[in-house]
Amino acid sequence: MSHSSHSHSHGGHDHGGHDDHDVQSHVRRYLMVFGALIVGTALTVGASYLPIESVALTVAIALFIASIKGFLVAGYFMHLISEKKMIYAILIATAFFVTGLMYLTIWSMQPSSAIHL
Amino acid sequence: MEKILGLPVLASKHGADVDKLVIYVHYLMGALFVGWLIYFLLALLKFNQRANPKADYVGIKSHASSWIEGAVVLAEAVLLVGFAVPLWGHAADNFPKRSESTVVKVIAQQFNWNVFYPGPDGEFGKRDFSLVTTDNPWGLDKTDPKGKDDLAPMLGEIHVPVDKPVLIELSSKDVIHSFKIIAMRVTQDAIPGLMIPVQFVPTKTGIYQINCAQLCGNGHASMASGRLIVQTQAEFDAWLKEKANAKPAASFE
Amino acid sequence: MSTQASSHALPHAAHAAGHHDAHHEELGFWRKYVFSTDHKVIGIQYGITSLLFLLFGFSLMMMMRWSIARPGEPVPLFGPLLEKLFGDVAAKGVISADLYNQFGALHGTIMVFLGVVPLAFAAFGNYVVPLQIGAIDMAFPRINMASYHVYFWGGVVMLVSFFVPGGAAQAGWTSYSPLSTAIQTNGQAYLLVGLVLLITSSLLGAVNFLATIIQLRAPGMTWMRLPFFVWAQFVTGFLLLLAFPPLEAAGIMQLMDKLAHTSFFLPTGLSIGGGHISGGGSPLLWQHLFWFLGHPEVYVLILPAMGIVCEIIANNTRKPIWGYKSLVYSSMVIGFVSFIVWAHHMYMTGMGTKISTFFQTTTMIISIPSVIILTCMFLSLWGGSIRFNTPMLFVLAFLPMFGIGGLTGLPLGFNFSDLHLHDTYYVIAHFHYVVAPGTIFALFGGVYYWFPKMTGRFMSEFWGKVHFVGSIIFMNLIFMPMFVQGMAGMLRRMSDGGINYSAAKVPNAIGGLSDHVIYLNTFVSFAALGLFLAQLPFIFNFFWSIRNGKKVTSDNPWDATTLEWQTPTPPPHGNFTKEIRVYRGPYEYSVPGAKADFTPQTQA
Amino acid sequence: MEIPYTTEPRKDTGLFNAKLGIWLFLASEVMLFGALFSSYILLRIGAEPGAWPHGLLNVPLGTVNTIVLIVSSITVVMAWASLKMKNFGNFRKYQAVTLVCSLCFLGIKSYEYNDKFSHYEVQLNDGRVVDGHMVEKSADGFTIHGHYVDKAEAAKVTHAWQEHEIKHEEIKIKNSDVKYKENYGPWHNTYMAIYFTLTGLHALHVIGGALVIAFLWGPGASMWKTDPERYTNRIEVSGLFWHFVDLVWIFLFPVLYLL
Ligand code: HEA
Ligand code: HEA
Ligand code: CUA
Ligand SMILES: [Cu+2]
Repeated sequence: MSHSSHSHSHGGHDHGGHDDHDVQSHVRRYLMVFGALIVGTALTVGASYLPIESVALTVAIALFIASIKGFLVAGYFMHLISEKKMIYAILIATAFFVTGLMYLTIWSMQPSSAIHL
Repeated sequence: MEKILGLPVLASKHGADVDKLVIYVHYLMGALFVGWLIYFLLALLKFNQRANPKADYVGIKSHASSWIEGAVVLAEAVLLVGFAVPLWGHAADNFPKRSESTVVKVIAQQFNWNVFYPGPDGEFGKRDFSLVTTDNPWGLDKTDPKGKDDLAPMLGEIHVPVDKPVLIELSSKDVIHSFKIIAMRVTQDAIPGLMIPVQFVPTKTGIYQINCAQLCGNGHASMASGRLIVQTQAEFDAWLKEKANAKPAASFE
Repeated sequence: MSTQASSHALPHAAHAAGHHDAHHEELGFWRKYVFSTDHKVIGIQYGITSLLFLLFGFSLMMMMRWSIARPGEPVPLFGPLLEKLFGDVAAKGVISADLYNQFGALHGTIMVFLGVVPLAFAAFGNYVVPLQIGAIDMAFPRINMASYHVYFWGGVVMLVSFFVPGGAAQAGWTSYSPLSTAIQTNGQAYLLVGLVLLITSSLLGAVNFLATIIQLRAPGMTWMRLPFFVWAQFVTGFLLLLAFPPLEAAGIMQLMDKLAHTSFFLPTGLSIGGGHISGGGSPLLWQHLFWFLGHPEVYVLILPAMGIVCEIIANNTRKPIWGYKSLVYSSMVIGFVSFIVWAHHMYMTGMGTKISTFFQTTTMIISIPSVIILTCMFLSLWGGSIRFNTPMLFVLAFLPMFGIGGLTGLPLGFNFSDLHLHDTYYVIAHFHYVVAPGTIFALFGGVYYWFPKMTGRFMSEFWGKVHFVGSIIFMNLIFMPMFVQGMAGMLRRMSDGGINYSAAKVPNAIGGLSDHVIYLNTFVSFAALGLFLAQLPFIFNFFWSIRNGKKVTSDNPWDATTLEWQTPTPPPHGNFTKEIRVYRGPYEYSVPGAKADFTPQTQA
Repeated sequence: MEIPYTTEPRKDTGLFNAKLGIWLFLASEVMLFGALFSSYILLRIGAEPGAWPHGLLNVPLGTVNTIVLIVSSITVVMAWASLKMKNFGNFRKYQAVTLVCSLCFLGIKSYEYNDKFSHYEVQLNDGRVVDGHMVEKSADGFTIHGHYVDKAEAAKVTHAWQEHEIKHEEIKIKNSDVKYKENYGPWHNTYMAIYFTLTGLHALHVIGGALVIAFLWGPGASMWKTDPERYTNRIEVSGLFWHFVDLVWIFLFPVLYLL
């Protein structure tokens, strides 16, 4: 969002890179995202009352909707959609490590020949 | 090389492989160490300020170092794929048949080892935590028929016959301990909540020290009374018979 | 870019010349030395505090070494003091197993979290990094101050824990559950609270360093012109930023276990200490979370040291570092891979083949960039014109010492040989070779090297060399015999040095430790005493030289190329008095055709 | 002497310092909550069949709280957008809503905590187990609004929705009949443990975020007059933190309440 290059051309105070028009069009987008988040919440709760027997499926549905909501918040409210390369690099590295942590721990705690008492 | 490294007495079958790997890795280490040390001393001699008052901007041009690094990679790969992985796979996943081995259950506690034998049927009686009382510290289910012939738990003495696989089911009652018999080249953490199998084949009779290798409290250093007693089959059978006649576990108070 | 330069460097030039003195008087003692936001003052605060913690950690170890060599005998000289301080656990001045375990847990924790990390990362990082990148301060000076204060209180909490009823933590620096929860003392809770504070401090520090390095590089200071020390700190910053939080989470969970009686790390059916426990937790979960931090942590201990080594080697061989790019890339690879090797500390927890194969393989992979780094350092010597001053001596000694430590990591990295070596003194020797004659030597080198910049005076070369000779001899006499002991099967964390497992005590059992192995305990303890004495010249030299050392005759006394030597000595608040612009790489020594044998980065 | 890039972005990175700083910090937060989520998953996988409770939490309240946080998130961006449009008055209003939302969230959360502390599991001497809320206490006994637990039935419950089929009644219990009784604090089981730890840590983040926002809304707002750009940046940075807190809740809610 904050393209410093064009902000400089505007000169004056607005270094962040938004003229009013820009921001107004974003506001519309924020409101849409807000609506989507509310709908998403309703869906999550609704889905949890569905009599689905499979635990895996329930978990998958819940996490799927949560991920979409998370993506909306991060993408639009936190402006990740149009962030700088440096931030992406940091977050990609973090994503790599957090997956490593989750996946490898869970994998290595699966009993091999050991028996859980 | 064993001598130089000071490897201790060995008395188990797979232990020879452990020693072999230790030795091979140390060859690799030795080669690297000696090689680089010679280079290092040479460099210091040749390029000190007095001997070489003007430094060379470029330095070494040869790519020998890349070859050395490549060789290290190769050597590590060989040790890994050729030794460590398959040997571990054999020890940690290929367990001997229960019927063909001496099955013992060892439950560690601060600061000793409790040893259980399953009796003639080779099966341990059930245990259930909800049954634990002061009279029944192990929560033995006295209604379980498999438990009827179990030997009464013993403290700190494991008897096994020589040259026959030993299968130890290892667990702990309180904190983490580690079951280590140096001469058998056996180390396995005893973890509460888990029952972990350990195997080895003793090759020499004798009395062996059992070590606790994991810090387990203020008695860790003195958790040293455990003994593994490797006997001939005949001696072992006699011992087992005597114990079995004495008192089965189900009546243990 | 030039507009950016003038926006910070120039106004300051005027500032430094004009208002400087008046400015300082206004600040007063508290603002100047305690609540300072100047990165250099904070660096020195970190430096002094962490050196004192190192000394304290070492003193704990001296007590422990007595107990190992002479179990059950009262500590000479200090016995009565111990009894007074700790009461029953030191009855008659004898170190009991309880006290030994307290000292052991705190030796590890203090050395790692309160000694080396704050010294290597925070102290040198704070002092040197902004100078080396040509910045006037850190990106967030007030956060910088906060991180020192949080660190300080974290340290205080740890020290206080010795005096709570039940004593300090006794479950090793690794705090394995259920032992850590089972031991009836609040010391463990103090340790965890202290850890959470230290982690918070490191996180603040890491954010600050990373932002500084990314944002505040002077014009022309491109990534590939950064001194390797800055790179090392950069990677270290990431390790701290991303590896520490899981330990913080684990620490909070263990605190819950301890204080709210949850069972995160306690399995069902546990019998410890009476009390009802809901169970359902897993002791291995703690180990995973601990070592997820623990392994990256060891690179946190070594990378800044490697950075220092490169700076000093380049300066004292008078030639560029060989393979700068490989160094940079290797340290990045180390950074990445160090997050996925942690379970090599857990081979003996009942790991199946697949999982242990994965972790062995990554462990071997990570040894390669270390080999490359060391190779680059060794090759840098070739063709040099080596000056053997004190910093260089320590740094040269670092190379083979780290080499020994690193090489002995290999048999530990293969699970099947680790089977024999796990939890023995071999492991102790392995990692002390990397952290003590390795990291600590590099840090000593750094102290001698940057001391003139900090104070305007050199430390004494003579006493520096005495310090060096004593240190290298005794370090090896301490840690080399430990390999022998470990190979023979002597276990770590034994308050009595393993006599209960000695052949003398149990003559009929096979596998007892021989007299020879037990005797080495005494030998090592004497060597430790020697090492202690060898530090006295250093402490003396350090304080004496602040006022009485030989004065520097220029701002660049070592004829160095990097930016920290382009400042006044010592650098004022705001660092640079002239516009800083970088034109070349960090190690342009003996450039063909140049007049001097060094070409500073600022030279066009 | 001033540190550069506190307001204007650096050219090659396109960032001002604080923005980079907050993202780095959030990266570490991801690792923190990531570790806790991993622990959640592990404890859950490791739980014996039937030992992981379902339907213990109040879903409507949780839903309300989710919506409260989402509302606060939109007001935070709107507040920042207002500043961008130089409308300080709107900023104040939006951010006031944010602060009210945070209080509302914390209020509901503490009500829920309190509810768990009065929720008991009582084992009777005759082997039966009663589960429900303590509604009344007297000298020799107490009344629980709840039900008798059928262990076999309970083990079949694998989803939160199944729990709602159970009928609740008032059960009077004499103290002398009680073998063991425990409320649903963190000590009760690993589910409650991770629930309290995760939501507690999250609540601390809410408090921290709210304090910062309140500071910038109140005393800190004077900067709008002296250095409006820097002030706007601060609002953006505090907003990023707030969104992250919201984001964590978006995952916590289904994971703890609905599964
Ligand atoms: C700075 C700290 C540091 C560093 C850098 C390392 C580096 C390595 N470590 Fe170490 N390690 C620790 C600190 C460190 N370690 C600590 C503190 C523990 C114990 C924790 C505890 O249990 O309390 C430990 C424990 C430990 C274990 C667990 C042992 C056990 O508990 O059973 C293992 C196993 O894989 C291991 C492996 C390695 C490996 C493969 C490396 C590799 O990265 C090393 C790579 C380096 C080389 C291969 C050197 C190459 C050198 C040359 C090529 C030239 C040589 C030239 C001359 C000598 C002249 N380490
Ligand atoms: C960075 C980490 C670090 C460092 C530097 C050291 C340094 C030393 N360590 Fe430590 N050690 C650990 C980390 C470290 N250790 C850990 C993690 C453990 C495992 C704990 C556990 O089991 O849980 C351990 C365990 C351990 C043991 C095993 C104990 C046991 O298992 O029971 C031993 C035994 O001898 C030992 C000895 C020493 C010695 C002699 C030094 C010496 O090298 C000390 C050298 C110190 C100095 C040289 C100090 C220099 C400072 C000054 C001189 C101050 C100057 C001050 C001013 C100028 C103001 N250590
Ligand atoms: Cu049991 Cu150590
Ligand atoms: Cu490691």
